[in-house]
Amino acid sequence: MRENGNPYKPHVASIEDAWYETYGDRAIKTFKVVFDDEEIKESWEHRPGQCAMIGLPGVGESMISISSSPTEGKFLRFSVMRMGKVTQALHELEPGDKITVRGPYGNSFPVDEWKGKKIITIGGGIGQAPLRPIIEYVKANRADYEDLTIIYGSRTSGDLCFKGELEEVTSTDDVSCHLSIDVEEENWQHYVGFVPSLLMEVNPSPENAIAITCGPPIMIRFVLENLKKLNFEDEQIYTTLENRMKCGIGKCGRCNAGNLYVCKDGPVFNYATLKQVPESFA
Amino acid sequence: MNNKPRIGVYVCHCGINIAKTVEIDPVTEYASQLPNVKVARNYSYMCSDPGQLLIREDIEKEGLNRIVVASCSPRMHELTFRKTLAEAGLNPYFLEMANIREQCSWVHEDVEEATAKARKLVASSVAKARLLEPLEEKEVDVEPATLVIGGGIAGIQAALDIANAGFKVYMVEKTPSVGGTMAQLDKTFPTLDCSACILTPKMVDVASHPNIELMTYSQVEEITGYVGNFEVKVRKKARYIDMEKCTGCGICAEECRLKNRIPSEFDVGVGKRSAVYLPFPQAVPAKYTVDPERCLFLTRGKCGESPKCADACPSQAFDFEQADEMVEFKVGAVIVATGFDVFDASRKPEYGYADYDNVLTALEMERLVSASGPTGGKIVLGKGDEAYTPKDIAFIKCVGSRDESVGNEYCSRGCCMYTAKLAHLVHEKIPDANVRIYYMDVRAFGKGFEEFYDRVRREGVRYIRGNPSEIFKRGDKLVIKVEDTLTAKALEDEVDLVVLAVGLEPRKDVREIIDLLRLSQSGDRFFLEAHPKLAPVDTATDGVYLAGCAQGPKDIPDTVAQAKGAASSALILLSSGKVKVQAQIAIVNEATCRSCGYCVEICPYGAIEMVEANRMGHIVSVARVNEALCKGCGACVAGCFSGSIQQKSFKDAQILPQLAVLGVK
Amino acid sequence: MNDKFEPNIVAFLCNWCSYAGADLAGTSRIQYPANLNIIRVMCTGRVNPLFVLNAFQQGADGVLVSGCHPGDCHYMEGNYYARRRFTLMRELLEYVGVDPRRFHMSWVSASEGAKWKEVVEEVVENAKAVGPFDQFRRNKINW
Amino acid sequence: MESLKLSKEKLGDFVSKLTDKELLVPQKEGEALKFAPLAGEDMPELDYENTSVPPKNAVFPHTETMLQFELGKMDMQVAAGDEKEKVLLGVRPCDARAMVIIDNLFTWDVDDPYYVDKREKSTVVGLACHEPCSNCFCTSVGGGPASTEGLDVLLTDLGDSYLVQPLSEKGEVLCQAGADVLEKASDADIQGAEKAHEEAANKISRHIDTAGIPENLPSLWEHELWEEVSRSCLGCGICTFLCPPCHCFDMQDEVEGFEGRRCRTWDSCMFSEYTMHASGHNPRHSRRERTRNRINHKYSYYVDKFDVIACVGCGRCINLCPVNIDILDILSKVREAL
Amino acid sequence: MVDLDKLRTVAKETVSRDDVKYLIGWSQGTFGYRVSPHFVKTPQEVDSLTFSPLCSNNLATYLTLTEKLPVPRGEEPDTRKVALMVKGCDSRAVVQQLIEQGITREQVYIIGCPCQGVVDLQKVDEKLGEGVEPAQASWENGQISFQLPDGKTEAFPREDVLADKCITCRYPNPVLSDILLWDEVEVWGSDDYEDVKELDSKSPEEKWAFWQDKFSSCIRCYSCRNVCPMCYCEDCILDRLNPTWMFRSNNVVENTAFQVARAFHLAGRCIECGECERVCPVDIPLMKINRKLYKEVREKYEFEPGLDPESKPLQASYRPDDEEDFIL
Ligand SMILES: Cc1cc2nc3c(=O)[nH]c(=O)nc-3n(C[C@H](O)[C@H](O)[C@H](O)COP(=O)(O)OP(=O)(O)OC[C@H]3O[C@@H](n4cnc5c(N)ncnc54)[C@H](O)[C@@H]3O)c2cc1C
Ligand SMILES: Cc1cc2nc3c(=O)[nH]c(=O)nc-3n(C[C@H](O)[C@H](O)[C@H](O)COP(=O)(O)OP(=O)(O)OC[C@H]3O[C@@H](n4cnc5c(N)ncnc54)[C@H](O)[C@@H]3O)c2cc1C
Ligand code: SF4
Ligand code: SF4
Ligand code: SF4
Ligand code: SF4
Ligand code: SF4
Ligand code: SF4
Repeated sequence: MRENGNPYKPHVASIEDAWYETYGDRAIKTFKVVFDDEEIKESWEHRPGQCAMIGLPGVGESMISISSSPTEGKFLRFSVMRMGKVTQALHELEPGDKITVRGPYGNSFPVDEWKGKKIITIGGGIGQAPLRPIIEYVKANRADYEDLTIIYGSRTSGDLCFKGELEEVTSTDDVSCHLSIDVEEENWQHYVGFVPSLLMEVNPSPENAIAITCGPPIMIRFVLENLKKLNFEDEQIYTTLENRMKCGIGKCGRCNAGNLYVCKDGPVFNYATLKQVPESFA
Repeated sequence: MNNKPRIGVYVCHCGINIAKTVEIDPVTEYASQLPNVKVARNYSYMCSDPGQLLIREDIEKEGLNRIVVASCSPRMHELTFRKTLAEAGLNPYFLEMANIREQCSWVHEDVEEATAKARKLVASSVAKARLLEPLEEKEVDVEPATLVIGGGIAGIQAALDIANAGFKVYMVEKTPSVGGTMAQLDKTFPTLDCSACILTPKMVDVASHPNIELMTYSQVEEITGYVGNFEVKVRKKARYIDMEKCTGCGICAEECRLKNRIPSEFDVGVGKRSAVYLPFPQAVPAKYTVDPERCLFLTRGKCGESPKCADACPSQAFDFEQADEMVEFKVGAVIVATGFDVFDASRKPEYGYADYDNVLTALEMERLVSASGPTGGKIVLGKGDEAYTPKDIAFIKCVGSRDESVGNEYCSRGCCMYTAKLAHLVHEKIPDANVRIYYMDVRAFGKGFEEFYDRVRREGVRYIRGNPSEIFKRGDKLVIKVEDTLTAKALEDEVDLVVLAVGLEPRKDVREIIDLLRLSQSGDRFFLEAHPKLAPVDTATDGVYLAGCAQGPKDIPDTVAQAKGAASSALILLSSGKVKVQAQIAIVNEATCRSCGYCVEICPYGAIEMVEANRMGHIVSVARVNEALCKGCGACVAGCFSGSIQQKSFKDAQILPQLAVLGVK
Repeated sequence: MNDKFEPNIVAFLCNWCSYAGADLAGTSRIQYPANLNIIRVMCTGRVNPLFVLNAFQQGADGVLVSGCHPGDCHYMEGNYYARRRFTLMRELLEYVGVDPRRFHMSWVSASEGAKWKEVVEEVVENAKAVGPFDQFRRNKINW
Repeated sequence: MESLKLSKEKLGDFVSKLTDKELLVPQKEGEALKFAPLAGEDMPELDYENTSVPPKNAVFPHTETMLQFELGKMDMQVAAGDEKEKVLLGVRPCDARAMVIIDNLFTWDVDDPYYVDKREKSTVVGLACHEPCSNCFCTSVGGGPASTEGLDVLLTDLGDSYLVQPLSEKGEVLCQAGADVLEKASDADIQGAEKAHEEAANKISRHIDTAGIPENLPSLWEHELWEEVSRSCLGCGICTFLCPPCHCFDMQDEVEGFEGRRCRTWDSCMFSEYTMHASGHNPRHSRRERTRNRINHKYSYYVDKFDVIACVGCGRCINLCPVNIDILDILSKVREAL
Repeated sequence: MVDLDKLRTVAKETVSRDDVKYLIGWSQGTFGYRVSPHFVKTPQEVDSLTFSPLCSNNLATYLTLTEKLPVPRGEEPDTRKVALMVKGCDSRAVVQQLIEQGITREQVYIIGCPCQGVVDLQKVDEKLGEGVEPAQASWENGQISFQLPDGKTEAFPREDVLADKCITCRYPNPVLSDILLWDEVEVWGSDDYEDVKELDSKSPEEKWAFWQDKFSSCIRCYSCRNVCPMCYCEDCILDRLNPTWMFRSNNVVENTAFQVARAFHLAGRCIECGECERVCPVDIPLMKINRKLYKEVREKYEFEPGLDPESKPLQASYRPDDEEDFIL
């Protein structure tokens, strides 16, 4: 009973590559990992928006969004912000080191439903991590979708995650990328201000569009307000929640927002659903 | 950035010193298996140049970022290896040492046991090394000036030494003149030179030295800051006389309506003064001061038609509107030379000091025998017609010293000799006097003291061993009741004059200074030095030094010697221009601090203060460590229940893993 | 008691007196039992009494805290605080049934190499006499 | 299944038939009653009000090792389970019902192997209540003093004997093991038991009408009653740790020397760290939010997911809350507000 | 003696003051002989305030327990006073909190209720059984009388039903207050720590066995800590993860470490209000361990916490001549 398919027992994966996205107290480091076990490597499947519990024996586990799209290859990417015990220990790791991974967990973005639509991602800070797989997915299946608009901001240019990648994207024709930082900096070519105002600046049309937002709670709140001002219907808006979780499989209890278990009913939520739950933006 | 720990372990043979009892190879092998250890090597002498080179090379080649050296005591070579790390570009605090020589190979014979112990010590060091953090060795600039509090001989000497070395000195003296107790003395033991003759020139020097700013009749109100950077606030009390204009002629005092009506502090009440006064003729500065508590004009707003003094002053120096003046300045060091008070003899009522005029304290006696004293040096008692010269004179020693009943267990270190001195002077002035000294012990420990004591005895002074129990009046005479403990005979000695050799006590106002500078008191209530043997002029507060009797009773030579010590300590600080701040100091996690202030109470160095912090919009008080003051003892850390204050390099998180390893069998 | 039993003892020594005293014992080649695992701290004042609990949990059979004699503390007061704290901790441990022979405190100065040996011997003998402290050991818990 | 009878004198004999299993019975530890393994020759003592610590311990222990590993190595081994099967003797019907309620969660979507393993290996022998405690309200939340949900066997005290009703296969097996000491029950016995059950139900003095609460509770989100009822809460773990259907846990890695284990321990939604994000942001930052969540979770969210109220009316949280926070009082305030 | 009208009048005046945020007192509980802490914000709410032998709760806890909710930007935190009703023991908690600067004197308005001892509900239960109907009790000439739900009253000698801490109480009158509600009561208790001495005289093995038995039942609900007016660390090291002092695992070893550590942290601070023992759901005799340290501190250092707001905390002070007979 305990041995077979024990959902708490993680797989071992090796870090192929690791680099810092941002520096400072709350640095973000991205890891590209590959499962050690060939069988797992082959059979592993995840969809954009899902996450996984990654950890180290003796330290613990953290729920982290899978920031790579399955279309990119047989590997997983995690972008981890240094916060506490586990993430700190993860930051010490380098290529060649191993981590444990279990999952994938949670629901995913309904990328099939979205076919033929315009996709707008609105991210802030580390919140870009769960949005990256959609961007990659849409890029890989470019024909299936209309315009892709990326709106992303952080406090300073040094805090922008995936900056190189995003700046490259701008040059491709059918993807538009809008970056912002909170306060003026030298040599900054893009917008200065908060993400919700950048959204108004970009002023996307709600027609046949899907808006997906992720970031700090306060940013989400204002982005939602602004999307409504831009006449987006609730059903057109998606967001992801990141409540604290321990088990990842709906047992440990803490991640609920009202009657929703973020780990199972989420982390991706349609705003129409979320609006029913008063606790979700507390 | 938090790099993954890559530890290098270096096991030293120390020739055969370690290798004889500890099996080096297994220990090295064991170390190489420990978590995060990248390299484990051993070498015959790690501290030698090739040994250190080994470490430096590995740091470069293997990218090591923590080093564990298993060798001799860190007390021996910690600095050596820290340097090695620094030379290789690594923070010197990424070093941990395992002492497998002094505390292992040299104290155990059994190879197996010693090896097992060495393994554990290495494992424990590795466990800690994994968690070491880089530390910064900070330096702070030193303000090239010194504050000297107290203008007695101690303060004067220290001020002159520092000023002569070319640094600015601010001297703050409470009374209107510098000089302190020494100025009150007649002659000084054992050489019997005239106190005024040797002191006055120094007093004048202090006043005229270009590097010294003298503030008499002033007091320090506030000192903030820390070593090298003290901010001082001084209140210069109003003298009601313009210092610039006063020429010190003394006409005002002559005119004062209260002339000779006020007991003179300087003459300890034996003499009298006016309400406007110069404490004593040689006073420095030679400027008059109006006593605000006595002056009729100041206390009642009226002094006859108009104050006679002001009218009389030829230079129109009076200014009754004058207010206290506040001065602020910065200094790098502080010398506390506030001296002592003499024991209040009325606290021993059995000696009748408060009741009988012919019971005097030694200090009063000093004034009485002094040529500049109220009697011009004649020993006469009583007034006017009743005046007489005492013949039978007794001294009682140890009044207020070595006496538990008054709370002074210590010896005042001067009374034996000044009693001998006074006895000698009495003999000199009243050759037929019959002088006896009641004593418990005679302590003549200083240079020339024993010789002086001998001389006085040869002059005919009788030493009687006994501790008088009572003094009472019988007719004109005073009767001393005492048991001669050598002959075990009870005596009743009839005398004309009793002189009480009062001891030296801490100043009544020590608390003020303690609060100003966060100093501590020792058991005797004098200021506590940093170390009784090795740092007798330093205090727990860096940059604050003690000189003279403020630290404990002493005579003039010792006072001067200590003043010079304090001056040199201050000069070392000032001339280097910078102070290194400890690196392994305490640091507060303000987010979890619970405002209890335990650490503030505990810190022996006053290095912690409570400051306000904003916690989600609420103002809370949290502890903050002054990096320049913390010495890194860690006493605060173990006293903090919430674990909010931690000592760098000795954090709970770094020590607990050491325990985990030690338990591994 | 089992003669073979070698107790595991954790000792916290202050840098200035006891650690130096232990070093002196070394330079004087004074021999003593090898059961001690020494952790150096700058002052006994740094030793959190909860370390004692933790040491027992992690496998110590005895704990020693040693520092400068009263009045000799390098930091003036650290050992006074330590004395108060450990007086209380010791009372408490004894009260919950930890044999007092498992916890010791000593004053050993930098010149007392010989005293250090005596202290170590006494601490080790005491711990031997009470035997292994398995009841308070984490890894003995049956999960 | 046939009802049987066990004379009280023979309880000891019955127990001695079960030596291949671990027998957990209510026992006093200090003043506190809880289920604990019966030592040696001791006789089980069933004459008590309900235990202060519920028997959920047996299937969902406070601390449980999930995985084991060596420090520095990556592979983690699943910790071995209990070898012996367990028999819980003298479980009150409310506590047994609670196990059924948490079964829902622990088998939702994926099985929790540790819980399911323990649950499968335990046989629950219940004891119908005769004297409900003063704060019991099981009948208001779908249970009753003789509810059989979650029980393998139900005992009913008949004075000098127990009526023994096997209710499941496991129960049957157990009764067979004790067949020599069990007798057949008479109709009178059965009727006597039924009457006792009814009387007990009537003795329950506290009630609450839950109709409409699950559907409408979230609508009181911003109601001032939450602030009012939570002001004096201490944020301790009593009401949740001792609540039989409460099931939240925390997972921690514990390392000892070079060996480590990942274990889970009870956690409580009344603790402030429970939902604290690593960033310091806490979606339930005060006791108001936490109390609101506790009640909502039991009386609304859980109903939403599993169609059953996650409270069995045992009254423990009422009895033991140090500051008299009374779930029935809260619910009646809810009623008023609805 | 106890004058509820006075109590309510004073309460009304107090909550009407501009500089008072709210008042914390006691009110009738929801069942049996329970009492609940009662937060009064408006004069209308004072009528449910009560004071009786049932008022065990030490309300001083709420001075430090109150959660400091994030203050929205631009707003000022409410720094007005909290008015607090205190018995003798409770007042000592306030004093000790003042000593430790956990709160400042300006933050609290202390309403003193001289107290004749509160009951131990377990003792009452044994005599009367736990009822459902809310019921009351009062002091009457050295007896405590209970109003039974059926209208009858029953009285017992004080010693029979008082909490243990009250039987030995030496400070029934508030040691610090802004207003005293009625005359001070006569001190009846004295404390020779017989219970502690008795356990102390046992062998280490017996003591170990005794405590292991008790500690093994701790469920680590932290109620003892949370109710304690002296346990006000926002981030208690006993359940902090980094560094880990104690595992969260519930077993007798970790529980023992938890209990010993907590007792140590309360040495010289515990004011013997007995709340920890009262709230423990598994009835661990926590006071027995707290009282041990109280006794030692009193004997060794002539110190009692919570009496003089000017005194220095015991563990943040020392005397050069502190006892040290055990030191080698
Ligand atoms: C669905 C989801 C997706 C996420 N995706 C990402 C992502 O892509 N990238 C990313 O960087 N982050 C992501 N996160 C957040 C990430 O899970 C947390 O930042 C991470 O778990 C922090 O763990 P830690 O161990 O480093 O911090 P911890 O040390 O666990 O916690 C930090 C703070 O939390 C508190 N704390 C933690 N544990 C406890 C405890 N047991 N008891 C009391 N207090 C405790 C402490 O106060 C501590 O200071 C995601 C979270 C979720 C739920
Ligand atoms: C009766 C008697 C006879 C003695 N005879 C001899 C002798 O013959 N030979 C000998 O070697 N020694 C003798 N001594 C000892 C000698 O007097 C002292 O050693 C010496 O005076 C110490 O000098 P000091 O500067 O330390 O203190 P002090 O002379 O006391 O000077 C301290 C100065 O500091 C000032 N001060 C105090 N507090 C403050 C403050 N808060 N702010 C500013 N200023 C302050 C005081 O006003 C004073 O001017 C004798 C002592 C006594 C009592
Ligand atoms: S002892 Fe600790 S909690 Fe108390 S003030 Fe100091 S740092 Fe803060
Ligand atoms: S470590 Fe020592 S010197 Fe530094 S702040 Fe703490 S108590 Fe003071
Ligand atoms: S409601 Fe009661 S039992 Fe529950 S957390 Fe609050 S105080 Fe503790
Ligand atoms: S909520 Fe209270 S009454 Fe309901 S099951 Fe839990 S403990 Fe029992
Ligand atoms: S430890 Fe217990 S008795 Fe002591 S103050 Fe805290 S709650 Fe009161
Ligand atoms: S209240 Fe009792 S059960 Fe809860 S943690 Fe404290 S001692 Fe343990």
